[in-house]
Parts: sequence; C-alpha cells; structure tokens
Amino acid sequence: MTDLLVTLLAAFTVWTGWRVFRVDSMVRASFSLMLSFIAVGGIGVLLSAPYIGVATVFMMAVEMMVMAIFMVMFMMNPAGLNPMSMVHQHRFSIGAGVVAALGLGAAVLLSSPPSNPVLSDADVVAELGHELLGPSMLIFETAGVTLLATMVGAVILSSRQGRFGNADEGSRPPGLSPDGEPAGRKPDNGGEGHHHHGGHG
Amino acid sequence: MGLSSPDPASVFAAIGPGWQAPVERLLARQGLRRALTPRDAGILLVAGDMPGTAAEALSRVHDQLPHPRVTLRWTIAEETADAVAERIAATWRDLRAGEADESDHLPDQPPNEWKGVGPHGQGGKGMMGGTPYGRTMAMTGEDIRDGLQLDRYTARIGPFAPMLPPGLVLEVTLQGDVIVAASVQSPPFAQPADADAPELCAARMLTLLGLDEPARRSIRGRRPSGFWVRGAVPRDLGRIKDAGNARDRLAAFLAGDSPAVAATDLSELLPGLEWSEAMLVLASFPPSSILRAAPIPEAA
Amino acid sequence: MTLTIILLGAAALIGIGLYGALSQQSFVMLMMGLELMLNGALLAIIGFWSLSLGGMPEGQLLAIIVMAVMAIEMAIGFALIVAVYRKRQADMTESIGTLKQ
Amino acid sequence: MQTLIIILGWTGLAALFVRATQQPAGATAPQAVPFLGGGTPDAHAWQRYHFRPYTMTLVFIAFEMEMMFMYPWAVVFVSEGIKALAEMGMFLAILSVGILYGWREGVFRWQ
Amino acid sequence: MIVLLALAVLGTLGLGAVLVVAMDGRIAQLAGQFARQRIETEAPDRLNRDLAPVWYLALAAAGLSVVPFAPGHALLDSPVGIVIWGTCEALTIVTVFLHGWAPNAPFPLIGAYRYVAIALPVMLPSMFVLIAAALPAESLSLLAIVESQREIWNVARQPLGLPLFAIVVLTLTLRGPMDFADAADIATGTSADESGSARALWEVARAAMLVSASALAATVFFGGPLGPALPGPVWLWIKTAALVAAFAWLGRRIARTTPSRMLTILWVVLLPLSFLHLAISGVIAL
Repeated sequence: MTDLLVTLLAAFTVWTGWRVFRVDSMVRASFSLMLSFIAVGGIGVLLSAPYIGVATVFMMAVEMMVMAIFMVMFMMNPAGLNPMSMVHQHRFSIGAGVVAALGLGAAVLLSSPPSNPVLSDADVVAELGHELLGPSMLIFETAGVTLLATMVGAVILSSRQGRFGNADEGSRPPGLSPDGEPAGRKPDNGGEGHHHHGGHG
Repeated sequence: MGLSSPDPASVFAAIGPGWQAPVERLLARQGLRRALTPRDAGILLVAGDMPGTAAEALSRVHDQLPHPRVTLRWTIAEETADAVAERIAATWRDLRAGEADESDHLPDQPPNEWKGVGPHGQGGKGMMGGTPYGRTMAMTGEDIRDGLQLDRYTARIGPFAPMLPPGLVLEVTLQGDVIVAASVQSPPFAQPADADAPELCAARMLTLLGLDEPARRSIRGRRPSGFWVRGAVPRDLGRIKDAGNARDRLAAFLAGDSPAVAATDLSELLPGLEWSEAMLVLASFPPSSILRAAPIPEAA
Repeated sequence: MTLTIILLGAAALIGIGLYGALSQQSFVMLMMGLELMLNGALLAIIGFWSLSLGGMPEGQLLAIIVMAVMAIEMAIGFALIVAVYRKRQADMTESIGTLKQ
Repeated sequence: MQTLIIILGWTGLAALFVRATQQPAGATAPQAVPFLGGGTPDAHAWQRYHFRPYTMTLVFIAFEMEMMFMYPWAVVFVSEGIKALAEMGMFLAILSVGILYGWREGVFRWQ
Repeated sequence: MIVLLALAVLGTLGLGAVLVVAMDGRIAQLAGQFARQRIETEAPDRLNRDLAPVWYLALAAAGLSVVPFAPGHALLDSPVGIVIWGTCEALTIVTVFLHGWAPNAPFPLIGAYRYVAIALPVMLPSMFVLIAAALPAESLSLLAIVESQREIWNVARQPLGLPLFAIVVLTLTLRGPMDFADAADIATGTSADESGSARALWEVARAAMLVSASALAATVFFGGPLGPALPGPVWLWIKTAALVAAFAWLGRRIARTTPSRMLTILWVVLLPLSFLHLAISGVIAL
C-alpha cells in the first residue's frame, strides 16, 4: 500500500516537473512546480518524516508564490496567450537531461544501499531539535548569518534606492498640487524612510 | 441579523446628472443593497437622464449583469424614494420568481476579429503580437516610481464605476496598481449641492475603508461607529493647499462639515499614487470640487 | 524496493531540471530548472534518510539545508534578475554577459 | 499514510461539492468584457505585472527559512532550557539585522 | 472512530459555514445567487478558476482536521499539527491569488497581487504565535497543546497571542481590515468579475475557512475541547461559535488602511510584537 502510494506520488512529481517546461502560462508553470514539491512532501510524510515532508510543502508553497510573481513580472507573454517557446541549444539540453537521468537511474539500479529503515516510534522532530541545539549548533547559526547575507544582498541588488539616495534622479513624479512636493517615492530616504508609508508628499 | 433576514434587492446604480444624493440615500435603506459590480446585481437602476455620450457605457454595464436582470429607471423628480423602493422590491420578487429578464443591448461581437488565426487558433502572432483572443497584449514603458520598465495597462474607467464620481471617465495607465498617467475623458455629471452633504461624503470614504455598515449609518444620519477610522487614512495622502489632507477632510466630514476644496487638476493629482490611495484621495473631495477640477471639454 | 522507486523518481527530476536549466533562454525559467534539480536532491535525501540511514538527525538537517539553499538561490537569483532588467530591460541569459562592462 | 489519504479525501469531496453546485460558465461577447464601470480596456489584463513590493518578497523568503529551524526548536525548548533560549535569541537577532536593514532601505512598502 | 471524527469535521464545517453566513444576514442572498448566471470573462484560465474554490474548501477542511474534538482525538493525529495548519495558510495565499488571476480582468488581478503582498508577511506573526503555543506543550501536535492548557488557557498565559492571531484569521478569510483581495475600491477585487454560483461558492468557502480558523484559535488559546460537565465537542463548538462571532464583529468594525501602509505596519509593528510574544512565552514556559 505504501509502495503503491509512493509510486503514484513519484510519478506525479516527475509528471508535474515535466509540465513546468511544457505549459505556456507562467503561473501554471510555477504552480506545477509547486505540485511537484507537494508530491515530494507527501512522500516524506509517507516515509515517517512528518516534519520534513509537511515543512517542504509549507516552504515551497510560499516560494512558488514568489516565483510566480517574478515569472509574471519578467517573462514576455506571461499568461501564454500566444503559444511560445524560448529555448536554446535544445537538442544538447535534451541529451544532457536524458543522459543525467539514465546515468543516475542506472547507478540506482546497480547499487544496493543498506536497508536500515527509521524506527516507527522515533520522535524525529525532537531528535532534529536536539541535533540543532547540540552537535549542529554551528550549522544552525551559520545558516542565520547566511540568510542575513542573503537578505542584505537581495535588498542591495533589487532595490533601486541606495544608501546615498536614489540611483535614478530626474524621474520624479509630479506634485500633488501644482507647486507641491513630488508625489510617489521621495528621494530623501534613509533612517526615516518608513514615515512616508504610502510615500506621499 | 439572523436566519430570517430576507434577501435584499441587489442593485447596481448608474447615476445620472443630479441624482447622486437621492440614489445614495435610497440604496442605504433596509432591504436594498448597493452592488459594487454589475456581476453581483440583479437590478440596474438608471437614475436621471443620461447624456448621449454615456449611452454606450450604459449598455455595456447593462450587458455585464448576469441573467436574470432588469433595468429600472428613476427619472422623475416627483417620484419619491419610497415609491422607487417599492418598485425595486416588486421587481426583485419577479426576478427571483424567474418572471423577468432582458437580453443584451450590444451586439454579440468580439472586440477584435481573431478566430482561426495562429497555429492554435488563439489569434495572435509570435510572442506578443496580434490580438490573441480578441485583445492585444500590454507593452512595456517608463515607470515613474521605481524605474522598472514593465507593462503599462491602459483602460478607460467610468462613467459608472462605483469608486469614481458618477459620470467621470478616467483614462488611466497603470503599472501594477500604481497610476502612471491619468486623463479626464469626460467630467463628472453636475450634481446639486445636496451631493456635497458631509454624511454622504463620509459614507463614500467609509465604504473605501471597508466599513459598509458604518457607511449606511452615516447616510441615514446616525453616528458611524468603527475603530481606527481616521487613523486608517495615511497622514500625508492628498494634501491640498488650505484644505489639509485626506485624513483632515474625513475628520471634517465625520464632524458634519463640508470643507471647501480648491480645484485640482486630476491628471496631475493622480499619477504616482497607488490605486486605493488614489480612490481615497478622490473620495475625500466633495463632488462639486471634482467637477471644478475636471477640465470642461471643448463645446461639442 | 521503495527506495529504488524514490531514487528513480529523483533521477528523473534531476534530468528534467538539467534539461530546463540548460535549454531555457529566460533567466526565471532557468531558475525553475535549478529548483527542480534541488527537488530531486531533496527527494533522494528523504528516501535515504528514511530507508537507509535509520533516521539519523543529520539527514533531516541536510534536507533543511537543501531548502535553505533553494530559498537563498531564489532570493539572490531574483534580485539579480531585477538588477539586470533595470539595466538592460531584458531577462535573457545572454544579457548578463554584457552587464560586466 | 492516514494524513495523506484524509487530505486527498477532503480535496475530492470539495471538488465534488463544487461540481454539484456550479452551473456551466458562459457569456456573450459584451457580457465577457471585464468590468471597468462602463469603460473599455486596451489590452489583456494579464501582463508583466509590476508587483510593487518585490524586494519585500525576497527578504521574506530568506527570513521565512528561520521557521524551518524554529519548529524543531520549539519541541525541545523546555528540555534544553536556557541554552535553547539563548541560541534562538542569537539566531533571531542575526536575522533581525536584515529586517532592520530592509526597513531602513524602505523595502516594506510599495516601491 | 475515524469515521466519527470525519463526520464531526464535515458537520462542523457545514453547519459552521451556515452559521457564519447567517451572522452576516446573507443566507437568502447567497441561496438566490446559486441560481443565477455564471459569467465567463474573456479568455480566462478555466482550470485555475474552477480549482481555486476547491482548494479553498479543501484547505478549510484539512485545517479543521488537525483540531482535536475531544482530548486525545483528532482526525489528523499528526505530530506536526501546527505545521500542517501553517501549510494550509500558505496554500490559501496561492488559492486566493489564483482566484484573482484566473478571470484575466484588471480589478481581480490587482486584488490578487495586493492580497499576496499582505498575506505573505501575515504568515510570520501566525507562525510565531503557533510556535509560542507549542513551547509549553513541548510538541507541535495540537493534542499536546490542548493537554498543556489543563491548568491555564493560553489566552491568559500568552496574552499577545490572540490579538495577533485575529489578524491572521481576518487575512485568511478576507475580512474587514485585512480584506485586501476584495476591497471596495477595486469593485470587490478578486470577485469583481464573478457572478452567480461562482460568486456564492467563494463566499461559502470564505465562511468555511472562518470556521476552521476560529476552531484552531479556540484550540490554541481556549483549550479547545477542555471544559467541565459538557462533552468535549460541545465545548469546542461553543468556543468556536463565540470566536466566529468575535472575528466577524471585529471585521465589520475596523477600518482598512491602504496596502502600502499595512505592509509597513506588518513588518515594523506586528513582527516585533510577535518577537516579543515569543520571548515572553518562552520565559514563562521555562
């Protein structure tokens, strides 16, 4: 029974993963990828990894939501109203993909990993918690620093207003009244940037 | 409240010149519900004599109501609100019994010819070309707030948009939900001073703030209740010389004053604002000052 | 048996992801390919952890790390796309080469 | 396994309920025009949508990873005691620096 | 037992949704809408349009399934109950987005994106509140969270939790101050171009989600099925109904600010508050 469900979910995750590159609509592509992750999470739940399985779905739902936003933002024809194909080196890519899949598949079939299933009564969440606070404490705190670096990097790269004012002068929006202050984002930001919530002069 | 509450008649109002105040007061009554979109309505209430320029828009809104649907006209000033409410209730009963319906006013034609073109019959060419499914695709352009040149979506909104003053047709260009360009295609319909009544002005802002019940109370002349009402309006929104900002004006409306606001050009006022902010700013002006603000088109 | 099925699924996901990452001209679609490969890795880790490693806590930690890598890859990748688009008005992989000047 | 079957079951039931209550959708061309208060659009609404708080979403997905560590931490919090409090406090303090930086750069509002 | 619990979830969801709609005074209105024409917009995404309400209802049911109806008895007796609930929250955002994306119309699209901008950061206070509730229970299971409240309810032990979670509930159910998806300035937003049975169905799904979220709040803050004399499910129903009424009342009374300002408030005020909440709860739990 478990085997059957695992097989179905594995087939589903591969199929939805394939759909990602076959559908025209970017929203459908993103959420197809999300379904692929959900199926992986489902396999995790089946294989007595409740926390990792459910958390995969949780994290990936959020990340694919963000993915969809950016896909729609930057792709031409985001809804796939016209059918489209934006690929290069197509044959080579197909070949590489097939070779990788077949090679890994052959390795899987030829090797015989030891069978040592997780005990069904183990409290895996608590074990993970003790691991995080004990032996792997350094990994945990390093992850914090890495995430901090990611946040700062993402802000620097994507935000246009830098530390010393906007990167773009000269496109100031018109004033709210003929001689009023400019509407929209103000160039004088910095520490009190949050005070202009809507950003209106 | 409760299981026994009856089905209020769902009315989408197309308000003509001079009828804003009577219609707003009418639809705040018990047993009537003002739909914010024709998709939610069964009755189209056409109040007043519509100028010829609005006829096509009226037909369009009419056709957007789902079946079954009925148009009611309220054009005679002598007909009291009570009488109209009766008429609406009777029509609503017929509608629910399935005894009334109207067919489309506009011909059943797509906005552009497109059928059968393209490899999938979608009607478009290449990546962005042609008119897939009867419309073109938006193209990129300058942005006035953060410089990412993403798509500009242009549409004419009004004259019967519930969040705009009746009669106002705005051609807006949006990038995301920020207005990057706006021009007045036709000014709002002239309304008598009654439409500037503070309780009506307050109700319009309260509706935008998501306070439907307090808005109805306000129209009925009672004190609207709600938490964080003034505070919800951003402090620096819609500041006008000598007339404070939108929050001050809401406070004045709630206190029963109707502040005089100098005329402001909408095509300069709106760009750069996010859509909900723009609507709050517009609602914070009494209708008469928006009419003065909109340029009068050259005599036809 | 179960482990074999899971690992075959993971291999297929990695293959599809590699195809996507190599073939897509658009940056965002390329990132989809990367995510799909990481998805395959995640699936393999879950399978190994549960069926072959006897539930070592380090296995779960590794799965979390893979997810963190995905999040970081997405955040930095999209930030980069925004930066490139701001300069070039394009999100093609080719345009990043011209950004270096 | 039970978890999975129950959730799939709810999804199936919801689909049946929706199928049973929904009428077939359809419209004539003038009915199908998106509602714009009587106005008309130039183009399809689907577009390269300029989502304004895009930087916020990037900060969000990085920050949200901390949840992955916090759930197992919560389970062992009482048994590990003050050490758990200190370690998570440090972790959150590190991440808060990122939030403060983003706030200072004004990413938590419409760009 | 499982069948009984499944029926309890189904019954609670169904009757609860009817109760929510009745409290809004809209039973007859929605019943009438189910018979009206369902308009299809130009070139919609039909698949996602039809799936969005299915997901919404299924998420409400899945969320309610982790709630224990009697001490020790929940349909989804998972060791990670609150993570499952968090997943339901995350997928709800996707669902509402798809609902606004599918019609290919401007106002629904604006509503959908606005909702995503607000609902993503709302997940943070939600997770902090639920994790804080898990601290004294030493488990992510809602059964354990109920057991940990035998002495004192979390609403007293973690006073900031309920107000923070109220914001989450209002966001998930698109109500009042957090209803950025269906606001008046975009002509009811994601629903603006939906009519007839589709419109009514979305309302029903919202009502079901309110029941589910209120039941979870009752479990996490008010001890769920714990109470004297009456059997467990009855206590849960009483507490859920009271919370449904409270959330609906709050939703009608609090004004909604602009999305940009709400975004700032979420990150700058509510996120530090949830840090504070977690710290207080942690110190108390030690």
